[in-house]
Amino acid sequence: TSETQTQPKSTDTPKTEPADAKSREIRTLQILSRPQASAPDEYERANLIAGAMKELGINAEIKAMPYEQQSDIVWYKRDEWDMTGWQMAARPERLDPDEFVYNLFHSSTAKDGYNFIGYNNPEYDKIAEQQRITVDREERKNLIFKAQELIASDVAYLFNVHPKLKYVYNHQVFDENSIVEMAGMGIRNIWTYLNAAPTGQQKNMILNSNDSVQALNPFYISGAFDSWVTELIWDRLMRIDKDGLPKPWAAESVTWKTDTQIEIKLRANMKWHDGKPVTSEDVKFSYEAPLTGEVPMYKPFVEIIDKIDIKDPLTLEFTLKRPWAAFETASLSKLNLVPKHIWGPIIEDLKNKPENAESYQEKTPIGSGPFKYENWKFKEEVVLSANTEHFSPPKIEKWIMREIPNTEASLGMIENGEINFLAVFPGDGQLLQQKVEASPNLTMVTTTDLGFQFFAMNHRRPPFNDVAFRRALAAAVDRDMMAQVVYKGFAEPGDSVISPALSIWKNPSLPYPTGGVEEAKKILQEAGYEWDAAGKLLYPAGKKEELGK
Amino acid sequence: MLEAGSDQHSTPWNSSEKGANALGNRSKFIWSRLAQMVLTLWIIATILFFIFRLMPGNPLVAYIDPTFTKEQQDILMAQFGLDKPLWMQYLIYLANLVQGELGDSFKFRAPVMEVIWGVLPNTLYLMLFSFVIAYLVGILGGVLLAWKRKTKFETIGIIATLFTRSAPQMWVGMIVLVIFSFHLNWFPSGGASATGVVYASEWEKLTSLSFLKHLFLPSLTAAIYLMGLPLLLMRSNMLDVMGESYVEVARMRGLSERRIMLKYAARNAALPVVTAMAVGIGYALGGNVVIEMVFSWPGLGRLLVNAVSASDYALAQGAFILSAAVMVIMNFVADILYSFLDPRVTFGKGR
Amino acid sequence: MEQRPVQVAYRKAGFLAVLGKNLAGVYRFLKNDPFSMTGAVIYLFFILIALFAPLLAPYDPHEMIKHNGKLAFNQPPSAEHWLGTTNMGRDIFSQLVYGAKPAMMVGLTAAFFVVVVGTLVGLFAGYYKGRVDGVLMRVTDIAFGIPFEPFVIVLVAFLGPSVWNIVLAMGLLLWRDTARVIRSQVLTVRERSFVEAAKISGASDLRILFVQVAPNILPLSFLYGSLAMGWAILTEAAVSFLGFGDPAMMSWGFMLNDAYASQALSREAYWWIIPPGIFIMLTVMAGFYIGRGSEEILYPRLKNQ
Amino acid sequence: MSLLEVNDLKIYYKTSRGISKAVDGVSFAVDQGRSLGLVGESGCGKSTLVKGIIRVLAGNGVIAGGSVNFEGNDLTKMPESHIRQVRWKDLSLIPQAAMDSLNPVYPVIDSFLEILMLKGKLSRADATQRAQELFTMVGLDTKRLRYYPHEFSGGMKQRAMIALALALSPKLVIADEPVTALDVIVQNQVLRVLKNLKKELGLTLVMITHDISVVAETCDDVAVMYAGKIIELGPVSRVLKHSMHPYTMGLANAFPNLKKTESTLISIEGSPPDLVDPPKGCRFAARCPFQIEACAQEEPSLVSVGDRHFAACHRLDEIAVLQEKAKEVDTWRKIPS
Amino acid sequence: MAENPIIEVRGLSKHFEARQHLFRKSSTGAGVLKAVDDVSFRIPKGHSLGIAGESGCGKTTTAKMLLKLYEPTSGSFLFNGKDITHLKAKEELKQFRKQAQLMFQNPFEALNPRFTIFRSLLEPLIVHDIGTKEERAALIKQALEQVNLIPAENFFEKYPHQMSGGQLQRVVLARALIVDPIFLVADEPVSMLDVSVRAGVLNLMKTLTERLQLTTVYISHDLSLISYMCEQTAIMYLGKVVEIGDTMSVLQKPKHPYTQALLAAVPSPDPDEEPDEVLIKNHVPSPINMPNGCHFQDRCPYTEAICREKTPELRQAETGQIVACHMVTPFFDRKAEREEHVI
Ligand SMILES: Nc1ncnc2c1ncn2[C@@H]1O[C@H](COP(=O)(O)OP(=O)(O)OP(=O)(O)O)[C@@H](O)[C@H]1O
Ligand SMILES: Nc1ncnc2c1ncn2[C@@H]1O[C@H](COP(=O)(O)OP(=O)(O)OP(=O)(O)O)[C@@H](O)[C@H]1O
Ligand SMILES: NC(=[NH2+])NCCC[C@H](N)C(=O)O
Ligand SMILES: [Mg+2]
Ligand SMILES: [Mg+2]
Repeated sequence: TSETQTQPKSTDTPKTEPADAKSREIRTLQILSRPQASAPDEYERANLIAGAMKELGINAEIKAMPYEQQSDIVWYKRDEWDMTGWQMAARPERLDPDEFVYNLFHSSTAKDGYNFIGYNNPEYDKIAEQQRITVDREERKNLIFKAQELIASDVAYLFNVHPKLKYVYNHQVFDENSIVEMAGMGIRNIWTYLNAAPTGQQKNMILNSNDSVQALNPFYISGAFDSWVTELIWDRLMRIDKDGLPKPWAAESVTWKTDTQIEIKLRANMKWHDGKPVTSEDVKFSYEAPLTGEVPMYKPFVEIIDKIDIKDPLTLEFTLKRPWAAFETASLSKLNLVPKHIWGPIIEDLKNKPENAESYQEKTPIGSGPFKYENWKFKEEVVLSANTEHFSPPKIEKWIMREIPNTEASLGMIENGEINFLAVFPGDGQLLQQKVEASPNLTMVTTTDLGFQFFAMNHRRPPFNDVAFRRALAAAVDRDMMAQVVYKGFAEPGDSVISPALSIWKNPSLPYPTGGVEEAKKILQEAGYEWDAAGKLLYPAGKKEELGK
Repeated sequence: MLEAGSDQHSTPWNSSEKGANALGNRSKFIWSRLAQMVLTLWIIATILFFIFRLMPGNPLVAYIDPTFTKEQQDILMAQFGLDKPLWMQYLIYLANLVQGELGDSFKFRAPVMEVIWGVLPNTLYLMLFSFVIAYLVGILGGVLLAWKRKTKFETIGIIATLFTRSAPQMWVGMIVLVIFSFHLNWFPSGGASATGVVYASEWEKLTSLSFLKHLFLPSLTAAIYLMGLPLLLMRSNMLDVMGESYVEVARMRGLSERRIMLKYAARNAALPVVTAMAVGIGYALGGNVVIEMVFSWPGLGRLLVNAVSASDYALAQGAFILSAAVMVIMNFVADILYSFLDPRVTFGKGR
Repeated sequence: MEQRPVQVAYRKAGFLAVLGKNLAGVYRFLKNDPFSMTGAVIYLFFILIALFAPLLAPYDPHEMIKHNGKLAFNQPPSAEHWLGTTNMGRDIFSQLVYGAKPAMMVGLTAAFFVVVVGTLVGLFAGYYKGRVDGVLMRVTDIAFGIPFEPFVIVLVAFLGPSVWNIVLAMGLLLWRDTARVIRSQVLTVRERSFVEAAKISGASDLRILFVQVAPNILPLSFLYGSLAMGWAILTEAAVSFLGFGDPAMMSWGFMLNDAYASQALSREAYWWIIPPGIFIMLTVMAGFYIGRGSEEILYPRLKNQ
Repeated sequence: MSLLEVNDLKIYYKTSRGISKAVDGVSFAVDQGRSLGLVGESGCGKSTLVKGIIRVLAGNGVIAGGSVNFEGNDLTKMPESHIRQVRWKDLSLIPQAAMDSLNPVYPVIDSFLEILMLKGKLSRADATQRAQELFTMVGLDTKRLRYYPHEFSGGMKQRAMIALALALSPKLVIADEPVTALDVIVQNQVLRVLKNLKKELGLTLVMITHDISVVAETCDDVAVMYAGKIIELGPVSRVLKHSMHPYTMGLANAFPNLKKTESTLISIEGSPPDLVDPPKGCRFAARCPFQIEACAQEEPSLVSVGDRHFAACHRLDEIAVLQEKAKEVDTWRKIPS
Repeated sequence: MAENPIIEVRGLSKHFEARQHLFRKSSTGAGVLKAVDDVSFRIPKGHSLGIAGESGCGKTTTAKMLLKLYEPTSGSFLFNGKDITHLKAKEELKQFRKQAQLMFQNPFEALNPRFTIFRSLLEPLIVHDIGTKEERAALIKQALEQVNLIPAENFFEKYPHQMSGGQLQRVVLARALIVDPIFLVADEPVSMLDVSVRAGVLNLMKTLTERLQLTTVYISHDLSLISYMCEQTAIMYLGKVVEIGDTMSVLQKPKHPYTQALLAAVPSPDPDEEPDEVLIKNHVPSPINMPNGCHFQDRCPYTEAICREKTPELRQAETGQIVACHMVTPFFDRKAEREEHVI
């Protein structure tokens, strides 16, 4: 007694066929996805979506390709694709909704920016612009809510899920109360690293990564794992606190004099790992270096800055070109403070070379952060040691990140104690849970991800240029099923770019279509879509498929 | 070309020795062989260059943040020399190659050579260790099987060997991992060294117990597969050699079986195995990709796979060319080795 | 005058006839050799499975099976699902059955390419010697300079994940071994006097090559073909495992990767991991078995020892 | 007592077609200091016989009966470790393919040193010295000791093998076809070496060949083998000049003689019987022009026909007539088979 | 020498390049190997020439040049009065191939092991496009009967390994004769056969070549066989013909010291005969990089200074044959023209 979930119900399809059926046919739509081997969840979700489309009478074909090929098409051949699997990863600065709300959907980024789907809604544009310069928290929240509503009712994205992050640590090694959970990020965060209290002999935190650290460079972050390390070696003026809001860090205080003027007071007695003091000069340098063109990656985050004035060795004043609500999150909490005495000459030197700061690798990276660089064995491990002189010294002695691409192995290692913090686990959460429950040493913590998984539809191309069509599709796709089947329950169905984990920004009641295939068919019918005798969906009368080449 | 000694035409059995221009001829041979190696590498390099350039997907796509301005992207393109016309890129590439310069990795933002050197020793250790195990076991096993021809022992031995040679490596690796690491907890389940250990020198690393422990499972898995070739080769060569009359004669001379087995049959049968090993090392350096994946071994193979899937073609190209170079060189070494070991081999233009 | 044998022999002249005769010879040979017989039986077994997969498999290998509306995933073996289900609720037994087809397809086509290209190159190089040999062997040397696994990976990444691209990669490279071996064999065969006899009887080079020489090296090609079949299947499995496989094709290698990626190992779901491994092993081994049999054709003197 | 006495020796091969009776009841003796030539068609069991004597048969060969007495010890009963001591030290065998009998990957001297040091217990220096003596003895340049086997010509290899066979001064040397495949001049040289050694060292020699001219020039006695049996045995001049067996007569006819160019050669039609399933009676019967009823029925035994001369034929009593008839070509014209 | 020769070779030479080992110092070194060096002779129609000499003296190489399997390094080769040394044209070459055939030394090797006898004999007919299907079968049958393989049909479907050496050698002969050649080269045709069957094959060849008026070259190191088979005999030594003439003269009254040695070395089947003393020293020297003068200089019992300086010319001896030796007595003052040196 089994049934295929992708079987079309032939009884639903009308028997009569419109006369112009041939010209109203919908082509076979292509769904891009990474291959099953590298992104099984994306591939399986594509399968489910294709199944739902089939039930609606739409032919879909999944094309698996590596991420690089996929993004090449999505980014640079913006009108050549139909649908593609995509995701937004969790990053601390994304705790502020600005990037998601503005960059992803504002029409100005449709040409070559992040709005690769080609979403274009003037009403939305206004809201997105407005929230950027609205510094008042409550007022801005309303705008963000409104933006989410528009995205939902327009079905800008085919939302799938917010996966749950799964972390495991060894509670024989670390005091459970010393582990800090951060909204949308989970327990794998700097606060845990700083706070974790070893209870026994093992004073080191050993965690896993499943890909390589590519560079340890305060001016260049490529892989996700690079940033895990750099944020520990290099301090920032502010850091995103566990509640998701930035708080002063290297800065003792951050005072907004006006909408465009911020006064920063540095903590006293901060030292670089080489013993030299941290000064306003270093801070100014850190924020101005990207403007030289030698640090392209960080340029977008400092361009808003008009000027930086040094008041005294511990005080600076930033002047912005215009107000920017996300400045604390996206800039003050993002840029690493680098020692001018080390990087100053390097940047000068690079100006005469084709390379830029991104390809410069210090032998021993020097920052001022709570951890000091100790050793990096390429493709094996990165070892940091506690900076006991830091104003917020870690309790652990060493922070060690082991590269373990093999998921099975990482599971085996957390079980047998080779690692004591499972920091990344792309595998099956249910299994992980079983293992943890069976083990006397392990504790598992799950958190809904700040990031989210979705399928992008190309609004430039029919049939996706029709809101009704998108709404129908959204209704037909069973997001609960996805969460249950693909993620084995370790995901929350998504309906917004803002994660439910961020209760401050998330609009809890969104008009995102639901109701399954039945509802979807109704939406389509209402919009004039019809079906041919074989059950294939046809465009509304008069509409013909035209693809602008 | 070298050819084994069956050549009945070269019956150089005169009494007078006139090897006057022998040396000239010999070095001519070696030079032409070297030239041919260079040609081979050049062709491989060229093929690679074009394969990677024609590959779909902008190599920089993963590194260009969408918030980058056009200008910033151009800077990056220029930095990697991608703004120049293809032929110019090709020439620059060749010129660099000649100087041993493989360019910069897109992903690691570091010279390819540097990135490769970071993992090469590990691959070498893994390879050498597994080869030592495989060829020791293989050669001895082959000798044994040949000696026990037409017995149960041989049948079982062959079947067992064929099993090891037929089993997918990742599969064996997984099973080995589960048994020896997860269940028995005898060996670590991945990586090349113990957590947080810093070795003063490569030598210290090589001789440290922890490194050897890490090395063991992947080497074992590789060896299980590799062993089949020397074993079967040794066995069939042994059978060939044992049919030769000098082995029969050795027996007539009343030499002990063991002596015959080792000094006559095995010594002679091992010649092709030795060359096979040289060639095999060439193959293996291309990276035991699968094993490096399963055992999280920080080696060249994994680097290459990652580079390919990340379209980091500067790196992929470098890793590939390096493996190709090693293969070409090992092929050459195999030839030379063979002719060194077998006095019957002649070289030069036959006729 | 007796006509019968004459007629038969006459009509059968030519390369194809020789091939046909060889096939008959293959059968005769198999009958006498338990090893090759085993190999051939295994092949036959898998070919039959491949042909009748839709009849043998209770489910579509891609189908996510629901029981009472709930997805039946990660199930251990049962009467319903002989080998249980995958983490996505697919029937493992059905996947295994369907996996025979790509294995056979990949194996046979790769073997075909390897044999045909390798044999032709070897034949021409060995027979013509001189410049032809020089050029062909240089090409072979180049092929030998290319590391195989990386090459497959690059090519598949370049052309897209498809088994045919894996086959193509093998076809482009693996003929090199066959070519070298065939060439050296041809070098000795061409010195045998019957080849000279053919030349003296005025036969053209091509005729000598295909009528006289080729049949004598065919067992060797055959041997390499059976080995190549094994290589192909192993390669496909490895490539799938590395994530460059063809997701639309339910191959055993893909199954292994699927199991691996879904932590079947940690779940101790051996019914998911062991069978595809065994099947791969069996097919590869079948090639070796046949190969070992051919060893006895090739070295007849072993037979009596 | 003779140095070597072979009594009713039977050596069988197990083959896929059945048991092949390659040597089927052979008896002969060789006295100290004499040389015996063993002649016969290809495949009649000559090599099998001598290999059986020192028990170095192929894996599927077994000694199925009879005895081999060498200096009073039965070699067939001796334990393997024991006979290994006998081999080469007391009895050496120069095998048929002496061309390939030296390990190709070692210089020739290594083979000498191995034997001399291992079995002869000589020091390296003494062994080297001895090897040089041996080389000189067979007329080879001692410089060549350092050469590899493939750098020797066929005749040289053959001589080197003879030298090697003599290394430990054995009492008996068996040479299996030592000159086949050598051209006349080299053949002559090798035979001369053997003859001289026999004269000077008092060597006992058994030499296999299929060329009766070689036997005629070199040996004292000759044994003619046919299909696993000895059919005639005796002093060379008696056997070749007064052949008592039709097969021997036929052989003599088939040999061209440079000195008698006018005579025509006569061949023996047909081929030897299958040793897996030999005929019941005389094994030569099917090819014999003088075949009578009894030949097909009963196997003739080897009987004395005078002065140390033996033959196995049913028609020995009318032999004078047959000897005359055998000289005519028509006698040997194709007999219906 | 009235009759037009079928075969005429003038100063035919074939040189090879020697090979060596990569590391070990070879005993020879590299160099040129003069396998055949300036050989001339003619054979009139229907006559037979025997070529004898030690192993490696160039007999086979000569034979291969006569069959155009080797391109001569220098010299010319006339067949039926036509210079075909450098014949390249496909058709003409094919025509030549039909007329010149070879009988092989090793019958076990000369037939394709994967062909039946019928198939082997069919090949030349297909190649030369002789006859229809039925005619071909008849021709094959006839050819087999001609070499006494009767009944022919019994052999049609046999494979070489199912037949004895003597039978195979007959098949090889049948294959050579099936295309109606006019010239036959036999390179050691019976050396691989058992003595008891040798005579049969030799007699068959003798009668057939006589009956078919074939011009034959017969190669062997066995002088007694040559004397049995051939009217003329040439003795080769290290690539050179040292003595050539009527078999009678050459073998009964040899002039060249090498021929004398060769004859003395032949063993006699008569046990009572005292073997002759072979007056020859050393071994055959390497054919690579030969020294000046007579090739036989190092082994000859009569060597004098001139032998080391000058290559001896071929001169006629009083017994009729032509000899290349400085020491042959009595000397003739007439230095014969090359044209007349050859028979
Ligand atoms: N290992 C073996 N297995 C089966 N039969 C064998 C084996 N060795 C030899 N024979 C057969 O035994 C018979 C005698 O062989 P043997 O080698 O003794 O002959 P021979 O007289 O030495 O011949 P030749 O003159 O060719 O050397 C032949 O029929 C041969 O085929
Ligand atoms: N293809 C070849 N390449 C190089 N050297 C060759 C070749 N063929 C023959 N030779 C050499 O030329 C010389 C003459 O060889 P050839 O085969 O003609 O001698 P042969 O008189 O037929 O000897 P045999 O009696 O041993 O058959 C030999 O030294 C041989 O090694
Ligand atoms: N495979 C990857 N590199 N994925 C990264 C995707 C990042 C995603 N585009 C984001 O900005 O959140
Ligand atoms: Mg023998
Ligand atoms: Mg020859």
